[in-house]
Amino acid sequence: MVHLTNTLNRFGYIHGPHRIYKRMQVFRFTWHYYGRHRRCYKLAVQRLHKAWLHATRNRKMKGLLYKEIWQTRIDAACKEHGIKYFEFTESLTRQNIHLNHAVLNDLAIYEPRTFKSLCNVAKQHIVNTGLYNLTLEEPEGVFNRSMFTDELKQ
Amino acid sequence: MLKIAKNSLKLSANSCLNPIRQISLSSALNLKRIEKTEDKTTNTITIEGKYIDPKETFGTGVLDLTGQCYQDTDEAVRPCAFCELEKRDIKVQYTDVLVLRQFLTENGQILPRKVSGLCKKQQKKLIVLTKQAKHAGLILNLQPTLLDGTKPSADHSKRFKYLKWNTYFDDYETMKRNKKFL
Amino acid sequence: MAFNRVKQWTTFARVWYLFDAKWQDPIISGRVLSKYLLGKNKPIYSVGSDCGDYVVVINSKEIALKDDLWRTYNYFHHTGYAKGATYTPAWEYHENDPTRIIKNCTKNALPPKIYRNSLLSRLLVFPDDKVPKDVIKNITDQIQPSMTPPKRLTEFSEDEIQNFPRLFEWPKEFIIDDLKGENNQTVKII
Amino acid sequence: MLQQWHEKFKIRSCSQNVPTQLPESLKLEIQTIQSIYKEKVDENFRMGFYEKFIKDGAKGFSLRGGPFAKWRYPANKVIYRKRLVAGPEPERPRSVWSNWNYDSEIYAFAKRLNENFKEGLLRQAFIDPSYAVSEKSKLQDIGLEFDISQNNAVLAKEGENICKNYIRALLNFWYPKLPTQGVEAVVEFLTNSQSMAYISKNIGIMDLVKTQEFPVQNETLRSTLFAVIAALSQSESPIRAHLFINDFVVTQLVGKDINEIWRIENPMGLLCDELKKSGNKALPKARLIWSTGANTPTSAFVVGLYLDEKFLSKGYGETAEIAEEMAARDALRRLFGTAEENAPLPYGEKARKFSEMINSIYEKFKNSNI
Repeated sequence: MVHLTNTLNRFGYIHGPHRIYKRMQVFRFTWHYYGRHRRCYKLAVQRLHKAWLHATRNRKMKGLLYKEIWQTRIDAACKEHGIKYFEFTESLTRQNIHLNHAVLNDLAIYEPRTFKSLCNVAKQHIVNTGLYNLTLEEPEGVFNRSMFTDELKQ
Repeated sequence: MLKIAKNSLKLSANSCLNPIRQISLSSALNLKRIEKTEDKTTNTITIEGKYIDPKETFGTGVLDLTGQCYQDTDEAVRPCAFCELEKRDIKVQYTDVLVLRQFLTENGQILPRKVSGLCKKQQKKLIVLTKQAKHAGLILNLQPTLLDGTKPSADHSKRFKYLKWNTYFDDYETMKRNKKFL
Repeated sequence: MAFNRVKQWTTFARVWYLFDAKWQDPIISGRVLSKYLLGKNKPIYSVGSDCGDYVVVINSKEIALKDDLWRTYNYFHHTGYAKGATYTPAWEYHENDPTRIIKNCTKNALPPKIYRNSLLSRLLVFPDDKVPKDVIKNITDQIQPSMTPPKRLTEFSEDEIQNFPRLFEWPKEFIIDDLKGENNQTVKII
Repeated sequence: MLQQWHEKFKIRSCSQNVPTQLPESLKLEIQTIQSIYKEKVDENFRMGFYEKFIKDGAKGFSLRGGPFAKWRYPANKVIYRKRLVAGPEPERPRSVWSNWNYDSEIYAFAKRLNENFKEGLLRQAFIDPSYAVSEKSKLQDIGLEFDISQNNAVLAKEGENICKNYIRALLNFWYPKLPTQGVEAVVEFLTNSQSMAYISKNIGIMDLVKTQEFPVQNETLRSTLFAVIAALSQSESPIRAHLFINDFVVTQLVGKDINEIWRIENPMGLLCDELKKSGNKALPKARLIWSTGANTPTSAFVVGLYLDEKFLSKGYGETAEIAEEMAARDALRRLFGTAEENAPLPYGEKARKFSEMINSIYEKFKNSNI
């Protein structure tokens, strides 16, 4: 068997940057993958492209996921004040109070009293316009925390 | 539980303005029972129909549910109780035990229409409601006496296998819409 | 920051709820209880953080199933061996263990994830009112029942029955005995 | 073989707190290893690519090619290993570098702070007493004179007074109900050596100060900052100094909670005294508002304090005792006006509006203290 590469290569030697730099660009992204996908270029580059594929798809999904989480949180906060999520958001939009879900979510978590007043606004609107038939009063035989806590009225 | 006494009976839409008596005051002594009394001395048995005062057996006076429209026709057409209630949007359900009780005999049999005065449609509803109530075990003291003369126990936990546990039903209208009957 | 530490501790503390399952449909209440176990009743809910609560269910013996489910609904189990399939009707299943039906319903309502069992361990079900003392001490709040329990005729007092207005008037001159059935019993209306 | 050497330096090479002056023993050890390092290469020991590279040098490779040339990658690896062996740079004062001109730095310092100092005062503020002593002995050998009094001891004391009194005035204005004990705690927090050193390091005092020891201790940094403040108030006007303090020293309170800085040992006792002082006889009664999971390890209690049936404050905690204590702290917080709902201290433009009032209060404090 004749090794031709050395002879042919003498004249056609490719000058240029070291091959490692191109590969380091990939390893920058795959340092935390598992096993050889972290070290070996051939595997790493495949896994990386797949990851980027997921990233582009998830970039669109991210908005939906956040909307979903915000909905559950706002729903939970509304239920504490005796109104459902759908009625709450519907009556807010009808009253031209354009607070989006992100803001409502923050209010629900960090500003409980502001959120409570927002719920009251929504309830009042629903009662006035007869949008839904709200069961506002507590069913008898059920007592909960709010009946005990004496908020500071100042 | 039906709250008839509590919610005020609104004037039915088509009636004119003169007030309707809510509860008839004088109790019409029109129900009779055959009494058989033996008299040893004169060795005679007298059988006679005696009037019963409905109050001590059936409770307070009758709700005057007659709408205005019946007044002008001369022969007394008895109002259908359930229809009148529906006009005042009170829908009777199987849990309204005190209402159902009035339409049942002590053995749990349903009174015929000529006694209760219900129209055909409501009588069918009544049949379904009583079945549901019996199945749910709400009216266990209205049961026919057994052959050996004893009355079956009114305790729901002694009932037959699957009847022992609680059951509930949707209201009659949704079940009819979904075409589900017991 | 002692204030913040303590405030955070309380916001993330597990709240103990009491649920009276008397006359409640286990399927519907299962969905409600799963919300509380997941922590979806709190505005601070997030999927990753385990902010679920404890639920103590009492009177699980007196749950109510719809229509004729006690007889028709079957719980399937297969031992894996030949002819190992068994179908136990709901009433028998309930008789064996009154707490299992409501546990099964909440399990079905929870997402089929790895943490489901740990959530279910926070669901304490008691067939009747007798709850151990230290559990009662933990309970702080109550979950609102969705169905109001109906009253049986035997539970009504005598005068309540009497005071209830009558709906129809007997026909005139009607002899009550005409109501006799074919087999000649005397029909007494109470 | 190499692995063993690398192990020896692993702790040293990547740990942050590298001792600036290498101890004698370690220095000696490095020389020996470097010498062995060289011998190994001379014995033409097949050590892998970079050893051959050191022996032959860049021979056989054209030094052409930009930053990504073929020979540069192995070269970088070699340089990296040498740095590991040699260890990090020792710390040295800024003035050691050639591009250091003290006069221009002093001028730049004043301009950076947008203040106009008197030249002499500012220079004096930067001379530490320890430096004056050592300088004197040095110059005496050559025969020159150096007067000791040129140090910043006097200035520092005066600066400290100004700073502390101003902060007391500020706090008195914004938190009138806060007792003196609390005010003292906050003043101590703001003017302790740790925070003052942090400020002076960031203004660039550490490089300018003339001291004998290196690295400069927090104490000296603190005293020089006070001296600078005093120099400012003397060269311009006390009000400028106040604004300087407000902008640099007091801003360390941003994000901090006064109730945390002032650690109260016995909150319930203090609360009872405060209430007695303010006149109502009744003692606050603690009531359990609600508790969850009382028997579980993750238990939470909410205790409310009520003053003759009127809600006073609410506290949370793992146990009832902790909750009660926190309720007492919460009550104190509300009494002193440092509660959650109170606005934080204003700074910058907003604070300027209130500077006259605060200065008037400052006068009161100045006379009382001296």
